[in-house]
Amino acid sequence: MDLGPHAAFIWASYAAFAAIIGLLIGWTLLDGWRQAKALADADRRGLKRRSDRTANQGQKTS
Amino acid sequence: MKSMQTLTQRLANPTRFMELSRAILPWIAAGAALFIAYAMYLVFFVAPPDYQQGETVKIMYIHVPSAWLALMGYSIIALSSFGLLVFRHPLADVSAKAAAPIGAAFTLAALITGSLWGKPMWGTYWVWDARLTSVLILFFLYLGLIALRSSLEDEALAGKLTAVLALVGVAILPIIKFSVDWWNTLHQPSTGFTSSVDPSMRTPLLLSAIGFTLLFIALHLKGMQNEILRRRVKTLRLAEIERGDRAFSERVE
Amino acid sequence: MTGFWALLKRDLTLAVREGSALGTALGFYLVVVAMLPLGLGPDLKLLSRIAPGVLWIALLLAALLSLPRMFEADHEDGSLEVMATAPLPLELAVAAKALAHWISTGIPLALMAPVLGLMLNLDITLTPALVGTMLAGTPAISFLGSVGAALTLKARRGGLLLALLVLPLYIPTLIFGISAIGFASLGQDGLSASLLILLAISVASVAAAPLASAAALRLQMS
Amino acid sequence: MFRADRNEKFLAALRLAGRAQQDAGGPDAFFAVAKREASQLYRRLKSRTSTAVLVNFANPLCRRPIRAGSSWVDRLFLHADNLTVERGTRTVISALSFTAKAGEALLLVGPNGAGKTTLIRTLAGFITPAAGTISLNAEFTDQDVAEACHYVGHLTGIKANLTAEQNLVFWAEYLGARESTPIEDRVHDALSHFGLSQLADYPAGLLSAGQKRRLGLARLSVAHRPIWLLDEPTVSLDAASTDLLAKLIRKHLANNGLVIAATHLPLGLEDPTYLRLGPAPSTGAAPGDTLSGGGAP
Repeated sequence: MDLGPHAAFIWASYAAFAAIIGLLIGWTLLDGWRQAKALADADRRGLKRRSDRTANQGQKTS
Repeated sequence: MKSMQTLTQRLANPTRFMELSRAILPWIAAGAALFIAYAMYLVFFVAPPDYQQGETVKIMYIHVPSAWLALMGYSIIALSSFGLLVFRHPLADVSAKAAAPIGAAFTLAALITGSLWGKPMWGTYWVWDARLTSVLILFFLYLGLIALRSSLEDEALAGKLTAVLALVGVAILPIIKFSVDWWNTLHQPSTGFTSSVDPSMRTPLLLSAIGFTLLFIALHLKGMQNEILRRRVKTLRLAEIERGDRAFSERVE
Repeated sequence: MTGFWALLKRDLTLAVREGSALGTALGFYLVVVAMLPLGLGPDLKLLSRIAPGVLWIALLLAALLSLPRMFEADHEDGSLEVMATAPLPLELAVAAKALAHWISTGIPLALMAPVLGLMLNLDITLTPALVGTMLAGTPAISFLGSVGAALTLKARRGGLLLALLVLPLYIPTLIFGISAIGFASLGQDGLSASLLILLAISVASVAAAPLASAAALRLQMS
Repeated sequence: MFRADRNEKFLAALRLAGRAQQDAGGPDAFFAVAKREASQLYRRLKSRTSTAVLVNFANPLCRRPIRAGSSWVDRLFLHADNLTVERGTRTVISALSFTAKAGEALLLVGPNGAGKTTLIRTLAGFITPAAGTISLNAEFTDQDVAEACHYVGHLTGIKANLTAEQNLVFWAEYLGARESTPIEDRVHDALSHFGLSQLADYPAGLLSAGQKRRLGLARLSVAHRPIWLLDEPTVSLDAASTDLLAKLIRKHLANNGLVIAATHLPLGLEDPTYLRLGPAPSTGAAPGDTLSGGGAP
């Protein structure tokens, strides 16, 4: 797999490409995890969304 | 237009969209990985060197898809902005907001790979030729969208204003393209899929393009999911704040 | 003095949380540098000759963008007045804010200059001189800019007025920055002379500007 | 500027402080003595040189932070001596003299534009009076009055992008001197007192107007300052929050604090003294009525 005289540029461009797209994928996954955790934390603190609250309004006696 | 209407309407409800996207996201991601891996294998082990450039043509296999995805990203944003302003589609703003950073990233990748490709071919890292300059201006439009959206507190207003900017951008883009082309046509004619690229190079290019497009769609869906979750968390917090406020003021009477 | 570090830490966290201030400055810097070849034509030799001057002037303009917000944000929500009653005198508070502006805007702009240098076909060997002079010169931009920001706090079109007031103050920094790069391109050791003067200007403005800004803020508050 | 003899005296003071440090033990005593010497030097400098700006710059080195928590001297008082303040061409306050003693609430009453806000801003050091002086009692003479005061204006002083807790931690660090109770406890007590502990880690920008107002008032209890200058604190506050504020003020007064407030609502205080400003209402009470007047607003 000899990449000829300009091999450095080929590797540089693939490395830069991989870095940018890798960062993008990493950031998206991290953001997704953070939002899920914030949502779980909000649920744990007993916050019900309006639609959930009206949904289970019937069952709860209080 | 009729079927597209019902499809987007069915997707209108965020929870419906979450279920659907959670179902298809893994498949798209797997498809993307498969295509990219196979394309990279072809590029590095099978594809012949170009008769002029030699091996540096390998950069084309990521430069061209990036440039193509930069344009596709902007058209997705323009489509979503149109959907938001005209049809007031609830998810349009989410789609536009999620697509902007992904499009900007691919534009940046196209610029960097283009300039690294330019060094061996034309001797300098940056050459003010028509195509690279148009991609650079597209990058400015992306920066403008992201900056405008992040500098306004009220999210709903920010979404609509950014949509207007996106539509203005999409209207002006062809004019920019034409003027930059007229300004300087140093660059070789754009390598269309069917044109001078000989068949053995065309398949890896096509596979890599499909692979990265799938990757773009996967990232876009995941970005939209994150945005929906973020908005849900915000409404929950605001609800708690409002309830806390009411409970606080009732506590004394 | 703990107040100084607390204020600096707070301002840097705010700068990170409100990324748009830095983003706009970097974006503006990129657009101004990119527009120039479109105006002057793609002649690489011409571009590489004027590259240092263009990069410096664009840096000055880009730094100006985020200056009005230095005191405006605190003025709007009332923190500025409460800060005036703190044990830390207003002069040191202003110094902390200008330092935060330098760290959050000056340094990123200076570090981005070489990337834009590529666009202007700047000769690579000049990059260290370019970044060096910019890092030495930007403190003067932030601290002298803080004087302008304090003076135009309640002016209506504060941003424009600020540019008019502060750009003349930047002329020495610009001249010695460019001359330092010029010497570097000739390879003489003259670089150290201009660079030292540039540093002297920055250190002088770090020491003197907060006095003027604090005096101006006290007048604004009375 | 430092003549030889003054230098000598300063060094002697440091040596004295050094010895004092051994028997008193701990660097604090040493710093205290060194600072007292420097502040006397600073006061002589301040009276002689007119460049207040330059001298102000040396301020932080010679000020003595108000020792928090220590039992304040119950004879703390704030004395204004024929104060005259001009706003543009109009003389808003003319020849006003009053003394407010520790443990007392002084409520400024009078029509709008009578100078209530101007007086509070003058006490807070924002406006320099045209004539007359404002001074604290002997114990804190080397203190700038403003530094002993909490100033609460119409704005909340809250940063939208910081969480509620971070806002208060910043103010505690920035305004407070070295205090006995650690910052976290003070912040948590302040948050719980104003019913905000549930929202401690939410960005302050999300809070409602009332909650932001309460977060602004919580600043009063995270940093320890004897004098509270409140400029219409009850504006945009609901009944519950006003009650909490009144409770906080009563606790502050009981702790020998001093509150000067411009307000229309009585803050539920037992026997506040009133200071009427501006043209006398039809009841004929003279402007600048001395404290004993105590006429109801």
